[in-house]
Amino acid sequence: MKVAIITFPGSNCDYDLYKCVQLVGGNPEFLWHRDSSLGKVDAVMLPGGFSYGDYLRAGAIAAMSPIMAAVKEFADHGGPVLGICNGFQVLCEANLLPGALLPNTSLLFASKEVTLSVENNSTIFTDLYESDRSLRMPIAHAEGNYYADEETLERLEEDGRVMFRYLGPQGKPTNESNPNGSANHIAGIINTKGNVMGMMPHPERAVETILGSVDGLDLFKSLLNHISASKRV
Amino acid sequence: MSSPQSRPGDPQITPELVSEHGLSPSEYQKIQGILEREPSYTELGVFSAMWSEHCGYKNSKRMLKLLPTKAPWVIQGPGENAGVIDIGDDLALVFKIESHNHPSAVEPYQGAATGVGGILRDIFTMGARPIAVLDSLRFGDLNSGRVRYLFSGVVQGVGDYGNCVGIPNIGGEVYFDKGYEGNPIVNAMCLGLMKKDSLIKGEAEGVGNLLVAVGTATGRDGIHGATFASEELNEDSQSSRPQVQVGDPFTEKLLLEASLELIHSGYITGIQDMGAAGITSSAAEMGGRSGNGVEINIDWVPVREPNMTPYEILLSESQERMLVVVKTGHLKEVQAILNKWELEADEIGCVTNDGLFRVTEENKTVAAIPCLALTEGCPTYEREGKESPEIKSLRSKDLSHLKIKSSGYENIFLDLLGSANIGSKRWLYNQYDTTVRTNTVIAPGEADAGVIRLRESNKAIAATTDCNGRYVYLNPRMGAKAAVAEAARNLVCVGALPMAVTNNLNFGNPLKSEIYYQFREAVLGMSEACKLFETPVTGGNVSFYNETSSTPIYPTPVIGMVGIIDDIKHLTRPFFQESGDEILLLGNNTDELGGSEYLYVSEDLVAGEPPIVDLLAERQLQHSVLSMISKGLLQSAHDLSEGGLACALAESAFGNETNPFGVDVVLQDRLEPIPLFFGEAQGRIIVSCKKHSGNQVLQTAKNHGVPCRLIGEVVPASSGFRIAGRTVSVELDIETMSDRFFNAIPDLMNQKNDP
Amino acid sequence: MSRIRLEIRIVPRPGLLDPEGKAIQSGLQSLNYTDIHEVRVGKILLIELDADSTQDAINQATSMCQRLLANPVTEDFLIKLHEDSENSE
Amino acid sequence: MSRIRLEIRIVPRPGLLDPEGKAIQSGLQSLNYTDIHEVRVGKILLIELDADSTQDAINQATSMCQRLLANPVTEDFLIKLHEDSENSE
Ligand SMILES: Nc1ncnc2c1ncn2[C@@H]1O[C@H](COP(=O)(O)OP(=O)(O)O)[C@@H](O)[C@H]1O
Ligand SMILES: [Mg+2]
Repeated sequence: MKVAIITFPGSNCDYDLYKCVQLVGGNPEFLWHRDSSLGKVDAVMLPGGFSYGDYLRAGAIAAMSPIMAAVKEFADHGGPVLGICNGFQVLCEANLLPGALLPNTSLLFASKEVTLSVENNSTIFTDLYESDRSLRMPIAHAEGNYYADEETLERLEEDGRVMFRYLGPQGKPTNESNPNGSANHIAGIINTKGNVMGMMPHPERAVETILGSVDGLDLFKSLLNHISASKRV
Repeated sequence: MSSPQSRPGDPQITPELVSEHGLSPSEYQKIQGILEREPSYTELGVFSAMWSEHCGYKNSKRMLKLLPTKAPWVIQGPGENAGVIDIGDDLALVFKIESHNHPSAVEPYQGAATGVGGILRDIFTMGARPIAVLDSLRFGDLNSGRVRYLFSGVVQGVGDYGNCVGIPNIGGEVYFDKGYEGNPIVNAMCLGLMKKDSLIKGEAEGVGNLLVAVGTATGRDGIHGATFASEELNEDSQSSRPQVQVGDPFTEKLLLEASLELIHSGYITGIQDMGAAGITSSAAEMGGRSGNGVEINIDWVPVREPNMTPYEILLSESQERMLVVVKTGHLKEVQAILNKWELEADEIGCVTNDGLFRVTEENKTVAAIPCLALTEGCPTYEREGKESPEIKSLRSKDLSHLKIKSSGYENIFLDLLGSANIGSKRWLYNQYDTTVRTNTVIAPGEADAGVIRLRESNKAIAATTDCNGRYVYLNPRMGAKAAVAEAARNLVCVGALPMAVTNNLNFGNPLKSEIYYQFREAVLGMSEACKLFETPVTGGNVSFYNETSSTPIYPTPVIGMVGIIDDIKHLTRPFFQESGDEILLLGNNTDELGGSEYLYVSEDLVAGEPPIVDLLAERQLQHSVLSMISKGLLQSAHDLSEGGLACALAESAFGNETNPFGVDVVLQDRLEPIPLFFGEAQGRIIVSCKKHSGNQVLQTAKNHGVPCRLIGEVVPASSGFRIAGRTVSVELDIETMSDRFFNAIPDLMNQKNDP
Repeated sequence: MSRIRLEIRIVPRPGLLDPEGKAIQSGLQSLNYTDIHEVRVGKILLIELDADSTQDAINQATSMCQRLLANPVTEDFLIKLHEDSENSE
Repeated sequence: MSRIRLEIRIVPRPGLLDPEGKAIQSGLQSLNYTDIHEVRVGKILLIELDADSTQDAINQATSMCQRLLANPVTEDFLIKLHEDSENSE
């Protein structure tokens, strides 16, 4: 599986993602934001970090990078695209996903481990998760407050495009356990075609026992399986 | 020596002007002697910055010479941008601590942010990739609105900068005490990792090589910051302060990547951050270290504002700038690397062979001073030191008459757990990215020290910062020993062998004899302890003049210590693991309450003799715990510090909120309950082990000559917390305790009143 | 071509939660400014550019806002000629 | 008492580095808006409050700025009556 990891000026989880893709047996490759073509790749990942210092709005300036035109084209042709944290923000700003990520309602950077529900386990990113599994993984962001207008939210919910939600200690989403004020406690969403996913939590930081959780592994493995299966066809 | 011409518009040099530059008449005479003429205005500015306390260490250098700096594993001791030690496997660990107290008192957010920026540059200019940050903070009482403003601004500044660059925060400390009311302390420590052979130094090698300025253009910000940091704050500080420096972590991240790429490219011979005193200090220091000279063409320096004079350009402290020495003929390649990272690189001068720090403007010399005169030549002083009689009498205060308040031991205990100094620091470190780079195995709040695993080997690096300023205030020599001992103990509790120290000496005005006394005593205590623990000092920083309206802070010599965990499987945490596990106490409980958090919280008192540190006993204690850990005997280890035995047990019981336990502990000591539960006697560690393996722990302690006894067992959280002495037993339920502990700081921060 | 200074205001859309505005309002209320009904917080960009005419400058700025400066999902913008420099207290 | 709407503009002091402005400028330049000389970024607060008179409102706002809203070390502020609501594209 050849995975392009896009590095923008200010990306800082690019290397973490690289290691993680290697760990699950993928073949990662860095692409620079000024590149204009992706080459032959099986998936594209946009890492976390602070592209352009998060200035103006998180992800806004990066969304205008030359490489993003190629990413859009790749996504239009059904290629899998995953945006994590800042990558999710870039995908929203680039209109590859609906909505926007506003500042956390606390107005503070939020760094901690959260619990997530898997809301849809029949996508290329999640099909190895059992439906009732709850995942532990870190968040680390200042702008993770997912916002979309009512209509968009309804459509996301109806189509099962909400991928992950923040859970409270009782296994239910609550306002107290929502770390950033996101609408409907949303932690990640997917596009209508099911090939572009964005999420605020960091699955790539939850892939080794020594890091405290391995709950992110199945996400990358799901994608890997899907790609090798589609190659066999 | 070629004389510089004076520039139109330069003010006349008068005794007043000299004194405004922080130079004494005799220092000015010395300058005249060095130059064999009057200095120009520009040169006066240059001397003023280089001979400031901040750059020249004039009141501290002689004492600092007393610190141990050598060991077989030390690759680079004091004198460079950062210290370096050999950690095996061809790897070197680079680390340093730096203060930004004065800027943070004026503008907490930017002050703290630029403090982190500066220390990161110190690390990556050595050729190392930063792998972790720690922060050591001190504030006044959180009941004051102003203090809450400073605290939240500083925490956000530390967080935003490190988060954006992508360096995990793995620990630190924060204390709140009226002693820091007007003068917060903001110290940031950074660790970096590199291959041993990538080490590069801040030296201007190779006559004819180019001096290249990299990064942000120079503005008028922070002019005379170094001199400013060498003065007391007063009401005027708001208006007379230099233009505040604004940090740009985004540019820093690009500088970091570009610098590491440059260093590996082989096109450069030296690199240094333009920190305090900007271009001046970086160029003069690089020239001084190599024995060569440097020439700077002021017209070539990229500036952000019109009409800047050489004086301003030379002394600006604009952030995110570096000075690089480029091998002749390789400017193009260097520029290509920088441009890839969207950075500019401009030639601003070259390395010369005349030993001079020379500055020209339109081909006219505006400054020509021997580099060494600026660096090594800075006059140094040993001041008179005398203990303050007031502090002496505080220390000798008789504490034996203290009666407990009618509210009872349970309430005292809860008040301590809910004090800002003992309560959880989660409010703060939840604003720091602690897991980026996916190497953090112990994050803040998870143990006594932070731990980063090395992907390249089985080893892990542990780091901590420590200093209880109250102890140092009451007894500087003992307090400094306690800081070193606690740092080492913290490392040992996670399973690491202490290796080396960086230190940040935060004090008041050294020209006052009672302050110089504190300084000298603290250095002596630190020196003695570092020698005994075999943890040489590889660098550090001195911050004097931490005073507002003449009230100095508590003397606060912060110890940053690094250690190595030989095999990551020995990693140990402070939290209890299983009901039924046995709890053992190593070390002795004694009747010591001086300087304790109990006195501060319950009696509003900072007095008494601080706890005595027995360095030899401490070392045996630490060796014994390391040996227990390497035998795999321990389920947990936690050092005792503020709040004493009761608070340490509480932290081990429910500090890990997702897996809380209760405890049942019985103590036979012949001590009054208060010192027994809450006294802060040094040299103690609580450990837990599997049921029935207590004997092995006892045996190991005995072999090391360390007092050790079984004091109780871990019980389910639902069974509650019980600690019993001979006469008094304290029982509480875990939820009540944990509630006070975790909400201590949030509750204080949620108060509303005028800032 | 002449040098033109514009100001671009970017404010959260009406109806959108504005936590920063809320925080400032409650901060002010705790300082006893009790007669405040609402605070909303936006961004202001002061841009200096070369353009053929004022209208040209405004057109350029409009397209900048549409393409980059404002997020249509959450923000409205308003472009004006910049009158003059700020005064401090 | 009447309901008065003010706008308070808070911008970084001249000479102070404005990294956000710089980043936005270079973002715009890479979208081919090349004639931009400077971008500076500030905040705008729209405040609705009850006051005895316009002057009273402005006085109140001035004191709010001095006490809380503007950072005297890094920012200048300017208070104006708010003319009318924002328009979007
Ligand atoms: N300023 C800080 N930055 C990061 N972590 C901090 C800071 N202050 C405290 N911590 C973390 O909070 C935890 C508790 O700190 P502290 O109360 O000082 O513990 P101890 O007394 O056991 O050393 C530690 O893990 C420490 O690293
Ligand atoms: Mg401590």
